[in-house]
Amino acid sequence: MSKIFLTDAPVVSNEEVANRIYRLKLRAPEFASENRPGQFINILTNPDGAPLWRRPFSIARISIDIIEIIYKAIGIGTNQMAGLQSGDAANIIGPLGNSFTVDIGERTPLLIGGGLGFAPLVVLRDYFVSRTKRPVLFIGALNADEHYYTDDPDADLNLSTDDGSLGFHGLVTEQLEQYLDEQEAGTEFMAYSCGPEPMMKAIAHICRDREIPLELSIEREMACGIGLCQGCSIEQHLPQKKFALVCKDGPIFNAMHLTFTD
Amino acid sequence: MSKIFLTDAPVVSNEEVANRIYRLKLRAPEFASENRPGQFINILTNPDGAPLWRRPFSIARISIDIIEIIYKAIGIGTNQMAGLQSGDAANIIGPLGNSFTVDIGERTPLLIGGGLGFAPLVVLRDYFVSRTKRPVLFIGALNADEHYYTDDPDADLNLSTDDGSLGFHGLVTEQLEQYLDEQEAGTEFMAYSCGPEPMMKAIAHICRDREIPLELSIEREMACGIGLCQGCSIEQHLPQKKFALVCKDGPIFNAMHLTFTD
Amino acid sequence: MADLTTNLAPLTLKNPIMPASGTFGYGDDLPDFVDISEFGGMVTKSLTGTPREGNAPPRIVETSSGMLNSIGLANIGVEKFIEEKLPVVRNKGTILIVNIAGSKMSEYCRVMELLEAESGVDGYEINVSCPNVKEGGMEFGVSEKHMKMLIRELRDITDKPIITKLSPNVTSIQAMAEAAVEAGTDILSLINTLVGARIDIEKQRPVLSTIFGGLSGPAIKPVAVAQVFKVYEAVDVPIIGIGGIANAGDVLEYLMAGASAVEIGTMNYRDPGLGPKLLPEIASWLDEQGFESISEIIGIAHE
Amino acid sequence: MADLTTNLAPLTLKNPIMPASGTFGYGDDLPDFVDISEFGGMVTKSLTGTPREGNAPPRIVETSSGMLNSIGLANIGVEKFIEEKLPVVRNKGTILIVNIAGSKMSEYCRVMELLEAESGVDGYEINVSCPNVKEGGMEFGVSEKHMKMLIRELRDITDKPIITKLSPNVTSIQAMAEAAVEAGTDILSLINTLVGARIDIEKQRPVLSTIFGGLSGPAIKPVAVAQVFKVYEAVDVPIIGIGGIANAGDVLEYLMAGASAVEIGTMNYRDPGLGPKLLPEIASWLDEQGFESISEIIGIAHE
Ligand SMILES: Cc1cc2nc3c(=O)[nH]c(=O)nc-3n(C[C@H](O)[C@H](O)[C@H](O)COP(=O)(O)OP(=O)(O)OC[C@H]3O[C@@H](n4cnc5c(N)ncnc54)[C@H](O)[C@@H]3O)c2cc1C
Ligand SMILES: Cc1cc2nc3c(=O)[nH]c(=O)nc-3n(C[C@H](O)[C@H](O)[C@H](O)COP(=O)(O)OP(=O)(O)OC[C@H]3O[C@@H](n4cnc5c(N)ncnc54)[C@H](O)[C@@H]3O)c2cc1C
Ligand SMILES: Cc1cc2nc3c(=O)[nH]c(=O)nc-3n(C[C@H](O)[C@H](O)[C@H](O)COP(=O)(O)O)c2cc1C
Ligand SMILES: Cc1cc2nc3c(=O)[nH]c(=O)nc-3n(C[C@H](O)[C@H](O)[C@H](O)COP(=O)(O)O)c2cc1C
Ligand code: FES
Ligand code: FES
Repeated sequence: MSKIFLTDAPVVSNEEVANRIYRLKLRAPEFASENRPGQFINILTNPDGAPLWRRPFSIARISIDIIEIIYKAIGIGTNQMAGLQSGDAANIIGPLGNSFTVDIGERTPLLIGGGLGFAPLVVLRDYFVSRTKRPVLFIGALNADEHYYTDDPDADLNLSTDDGSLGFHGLVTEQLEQYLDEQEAGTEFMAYSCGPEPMMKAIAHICRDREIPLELSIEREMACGIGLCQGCSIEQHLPQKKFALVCKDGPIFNAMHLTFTD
Repeated sequence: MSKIFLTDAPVVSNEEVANRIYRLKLRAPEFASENRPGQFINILTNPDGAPLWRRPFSIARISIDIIEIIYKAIGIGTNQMAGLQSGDAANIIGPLGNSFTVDIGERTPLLIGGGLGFAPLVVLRDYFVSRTKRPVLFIGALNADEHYYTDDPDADLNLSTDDGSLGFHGLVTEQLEQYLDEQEAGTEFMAYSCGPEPMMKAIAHICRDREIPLELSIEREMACGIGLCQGCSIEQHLPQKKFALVCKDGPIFNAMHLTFTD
Repeated sequence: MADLTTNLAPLTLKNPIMPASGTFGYGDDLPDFVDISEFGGMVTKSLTGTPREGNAPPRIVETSSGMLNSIGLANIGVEKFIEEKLPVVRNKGTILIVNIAGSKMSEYCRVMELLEAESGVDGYEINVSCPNVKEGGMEFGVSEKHMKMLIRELRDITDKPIITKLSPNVTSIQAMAEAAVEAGTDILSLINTLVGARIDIEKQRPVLSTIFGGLSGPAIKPVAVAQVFKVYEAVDVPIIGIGGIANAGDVLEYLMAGASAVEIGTMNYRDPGLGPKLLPEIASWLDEQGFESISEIIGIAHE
Repeated sequence: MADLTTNLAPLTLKNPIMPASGTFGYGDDLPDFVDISEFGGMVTKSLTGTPREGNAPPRIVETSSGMLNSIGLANIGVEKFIEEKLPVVRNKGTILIVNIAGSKMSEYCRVMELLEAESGVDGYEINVSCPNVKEGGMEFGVSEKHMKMLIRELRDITDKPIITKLSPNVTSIQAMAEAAVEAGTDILSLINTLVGARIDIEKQRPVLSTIFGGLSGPAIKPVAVAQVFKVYEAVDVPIIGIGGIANAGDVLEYLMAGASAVEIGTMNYRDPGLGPKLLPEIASWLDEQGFESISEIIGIAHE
């Protein structure tokens, strides 16, 4: 288990990278040696009042002493975060949770993100690229305005939009199926995905049919983020343990283990 | 009764005029014809959350379409207010409460403020000055840093500090007594005061001994500020009405009517 | 546009939002920016047989997302109400509900009898639950037996709708609701305030002069929603949901839990015009979801 | 510096702050920045006779200044606790209180009997008030008769201190406190959570899978302080105050209301290291006010 810190991390920058989507960089040197791809941090968005709970965000990137998250301002906590400026500090707990399987031998990594769901996959992309693997990325969004990751020379980048305003016109799942159908028989993949649950379910079906192992990054509302409240439970197939904790047993799960992908 | 407005008043300026003491100017043209000296406004310091109640502040000055309050940042609501900037708006209800007696014939107005307590007296000073009466002002504070009203060519200004760092070295009540003792017999005064209750009590005793009528501006925690909750009660001497509402029957009271001045 | 009329049999309200008792005075002395006729109904401050000064100050204090009050039923008394207030408020263009309280059964009865002789009162809300009266106002709200006795007496006096306002400070809210209905209650309203206290650590004493007060505001909303949900399953009369309502979503929550109308209390202090401001949002929510009237969502969370 | 030791006879705690049951696991699996030995005591998650998976998700939701939970006593069971956790937590340098729950009296007894055979447990907190168990865990907490039966049985099993944790969801907390003491309780802790619910207006269904959950957090503090205040006047045993504690002032409020120690629950989720961080502020407040020990302010608001 990695060491967990509670720290007031200085804000390096907090930039709007797409429509209400922000990239927040925090200085957290403690994290450098501890963080593994797929882990998250829990931010106290308002030290003086509401919301009561911290808000969890995947670590999207880490470089020496800087961690980066990508978030969308959608409610009370994330709107407070949108006001953070360099000079402020964010009280964070992390790194939290388990991590993606990265020892995948000769398999080609397939990273499939829906909307904001690409955030936790960026760090995985970095991992593979730095180990000279060329990952295949699929990122879907409603429209061009929601895309914030549109260029990557070190990966095969496939973008799609529901309205056709950027890249493939259609669902990320359709683009993924087309891609897989075009591959030579025998190519081995390892898939990772994060996004809305209906999307992840569809991807689970696609991967199951083609016997591609798949790991999902799961979101649940969290009171503590560190396994203390037992609140973030999710149903899984293990008979001896019906509920897993997303914050501690997850957020990364083998798609086959969860019941919602059935 | 004056008309009461609820309005998003644009912030004109919000300036720190002394140690944690701010002067907030709001554009509220509705108030111009309605406001009388001694009234107050009730500010929603945080439209999205805590504190639950609005916060009441005396109107310190009014000129055409601008109202001005002077407040000290001492807690949750006032600290939020300290962050207001021109371009923001403050949701206010007002003008509220009764007002000072201003028809005082030939009497000389004595305005006695302790600390922030001078705020509601400023508008009264303006009233008299504009009617070519020269009021006598007494303002006491802990030290020079707490004084924000240090110059007034149109009034007799007497400043005091507990530590002697500005003006008379001692309590405002001592300076007031010295002053009154020096006046010719027969000079008639009308006194007005606002400040900490022990100070107002002492002033009530001084005025009673000398048969000077005295009006006090009273502060109580208020849930509504408009007479609906019955929460801001204060004990008075009227046998048929034991409790008055500070927000509606006040905030201005004849010192003789209140029991705390006994 | 969706129909906001709500059936609070035997009453019909043009919309489901009323001010809660004790937070809107007698409906006559409101700031100019509030138009009482825009509410579905007006509920008065609790009236007692004789005028009451209320408890000694301090009688209010803020808490996290709420407040405590120990006003102690300060009111002008039923006679002055009839003389000075009723002539004004009965013409405000909305349903008028007079809230009645007392320390003894006979006091409740006297208030109601005097009001029965007047026109313009559409219904009575019976405050059996005010925790701030020393002489026993509380006991009706926490004892099935006493509450039944009281409501039966009042039932004999009036044919107008009786709304019994329940106290949340009981082991079984269902049992109290059943007792109230058995005794002849037409409509239930809930909740009144929760018993609470704060200590002033500077003074090392309770903040309120009465030590205990009533907790209200958004802090108590989950308790109130739970009790409305339970009462909806226990009895067959319409329910008015009360407790911590601050926005249109809160109103919808109560309706879905089983309330046919709501009262807004503490949040009026932030903005007494809040209630009617929520109506357009509620209407457009209903429209978007394809509902044609409020009645379609009442109790929908039970399905 | 003022003495923070507090007498929770028959226990003595080095300071008055403990984590509340269900918010600190078993005390073994905490983040690195929390040092359990800095707490006055450690209270475990409720343990039952057999492991429990808990209720179906969703089982938590935020509310205004609070949260609802319907965890449903998810726990590893007493046997696994004894095997895997007890050897670790009994050596943490603080008093260890094991919280016990069950659906039947026999289950509580079995848990206690198994623990009695072990060393390292300093006392038991009996959860008679968990609202999230279907089969009857609740009834002990709301019925004087059932609670007495339960506590008497447990009293026969152990000579260690029994802390009975009271439910706030009753008409008379004093009556429940008196019943618990009569049956042999050494110490009372209160409050457990208030029954509450939220409706998800999008889904038009209750948020929690169990409909009702337990409300905790700063929202409920006034209710808890009032109940502590009442129980302090009703019985003579030490009290542990619980409910919404977020800062040093809150701890002082509970002490003044009559608690000899406190447990912090929900606010641990913001910062599990919160409790010990409040101790220096409490000590310097006592110093400034001229108190030499915690004991001087316990119940001072009653004077
Ligand atoms: C492990 C994990 C990693 C996450 N990573 C990211 C990320 O990299 N970028 C990102 O933008 N978001 C991420 N999220 C989601 C993020 O936590 C929520 O968007 C955030 O908590 C919303 O807070 P809010 O106060 O702004 O919204 P609220 O005002 O609380 O709610 C607005 C809406 O968001 C929903 N919501 C609230 N909290 C959560 C939650 N914890 N998870 C999911 N939905 C929620 C509510 O039900 C509501 O519909 C992650 C969540 C988890 C659990
Ligand atoms: C009619 C009226 C006129 C006022 N005029 C002015 C003014 O011109 N300038 C000014 O600076 N202040 C004025 N006040 C006081 C001002 O309302 C309080 O300072 C303010 O409410 C504090 O809010 P807060 O949230 O910052 O403090 P909080 O965090 O709520 O409390 C901090 C401290 O202030 C005390 N306090 C809180 N609310 C009030 C209140 N309403 N009255 C008195 N004490 C309170 C609390 O008990 C606590 O000790 C006036 C009050 C009234 C009733
Ligand atoms: C200051 C105050 C005074 C109240 N007075 C009364 C009253 O006179 N009669 C009554 O039945 N309820 C009274 N209540 C209770 C409210 O009507 C309502 O039931 C309660 O406050 C919960 O609603 P809320 O959370 O929206 O305030 C009062 C509440 C407050 C805050
Ligand atoms: C998520 C959660 C789980 C809880 N589990 C238990 C439990 O297992 N046993 C118990 O006696 N109390 C349990 N409680 C109640 C707390 O111990 C405490 O009594 C209550 O939350 C009030 O304190 P607070 O407001 O500080 O949280 C739980 C509370 C929460 C929020
Ligand atoms: S969020 Fe508390 S256990 Fe996962
Ligand atoms: S503050 Fe509500 S009546 Fe005065």
